[in-house]
Amino acid sequence: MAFLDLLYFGSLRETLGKDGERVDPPSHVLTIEDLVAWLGERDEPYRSAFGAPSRIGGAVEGERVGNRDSIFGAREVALFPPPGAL
Amino acid sequence: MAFLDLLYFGSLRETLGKDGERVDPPSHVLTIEDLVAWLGERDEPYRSAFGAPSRIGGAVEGERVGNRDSIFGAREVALFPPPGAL
Amino acid sequence: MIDIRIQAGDFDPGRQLGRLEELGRAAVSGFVAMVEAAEDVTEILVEHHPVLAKNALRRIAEETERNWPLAGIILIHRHGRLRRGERLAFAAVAASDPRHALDGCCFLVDALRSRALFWRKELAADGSGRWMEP
Amino acid sequence: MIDIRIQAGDFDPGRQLGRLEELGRAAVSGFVAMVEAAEDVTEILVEHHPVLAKNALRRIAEETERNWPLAGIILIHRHGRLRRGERLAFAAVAASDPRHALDGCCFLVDALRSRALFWRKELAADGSGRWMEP
Repeated sequence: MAFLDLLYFGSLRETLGKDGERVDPPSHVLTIEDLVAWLGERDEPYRSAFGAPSRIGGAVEGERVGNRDSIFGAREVALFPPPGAL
Repeated sequence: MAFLDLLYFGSLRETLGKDGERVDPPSHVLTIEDLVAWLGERDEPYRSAFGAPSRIGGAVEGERVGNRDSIFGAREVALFPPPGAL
Repeated sequence: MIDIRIQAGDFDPGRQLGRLEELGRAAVSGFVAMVEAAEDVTEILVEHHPVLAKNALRRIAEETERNWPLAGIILIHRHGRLRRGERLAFAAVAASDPRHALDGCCFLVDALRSRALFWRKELAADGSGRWMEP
Repeated sequence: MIDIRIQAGDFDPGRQLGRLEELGRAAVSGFVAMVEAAEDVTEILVEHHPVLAKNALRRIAEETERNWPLAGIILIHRHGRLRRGERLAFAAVAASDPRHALDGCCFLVDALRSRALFWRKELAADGSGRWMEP
């Protein structure tokens, strides 16, 4: 499978200490939900950052998607906490 | 009973051909509703102007009131069609 | 802060919003009513009585203030002859909660439409006129 | 007409309302979000990604346009460091029906609050910061 570029925002970016990274997820990672679960299996700070999967949203190639939407074939996925600056 | 000054607005003013008048209503005229009914008993153009009593609103001494509210002791009553310029 | 104005002349929506922005709250919600009318209408006549109109607007603003925690309310209504495309009225509020600002502003506009004591006649080029009554 | 802007700099609400007034519709409804925060907060940081943010605002505007007959929609969102009392965002619409303008504007603001892809961190004088997440 091709490499996947991840982007992190807000408190997620801060907890992880980076604004993104390139990963190579295993073949069973098919959705945003799968991706978040997979990342949450890593050691700290990932375990904490992804400890509440339902609070993590995602976007694929710049477009917001639902957490059960596919990331198959994606080159870039953004992950973030609940948005809104107002 | 004291004289009562009436003010007319909008299409009511235009139908009546005047912006107000002084009247001396009989003693059974106690509410806006009574006043409208009494005026509607007159000849044209009053009959037409007050032909749909539920569409006539009123204000006593400058304050909007309901059609069953008292006009007892009032010096000035305004009568008008449904308002709103927007 | 409640500010109510009834005037023949125009107003500046940006300046009015600015007065509410200065209150330092998170939300300022505003509404500008413009004169829109059918093609043949050249202008409208907005009829009013100063005391009746002022009292009606004051009641509307006071009721709005009771219903929502607002830091400021501005209501402006013009009267007299107005051409198509001119400003007709303005309603705006400031609040810490955007929901309160939006709801308060909606309430003001609904009340302006149904309870503000102004009557509108649309005047056509041929001299004819028509009272617009809900 | 849909106009979406994401910018670090300030904007002029009066001028933006003016652009909608010129469409000649009866109603222009607008909302200004300001930076309001607790006493110890000196400024906020609004984080975004240009493409993500633009796409999110575009979707919000398009959905609003589908739901109500609007003549114009303007959405502005600032990013970067903003002090208390500064403007943060703007939403406004023009419509022939005041109800459509009010409802469309409310929808825009609700969507800005919950779906616009911006993240807000409040920064205190002592250097500490706190992400504000619903």
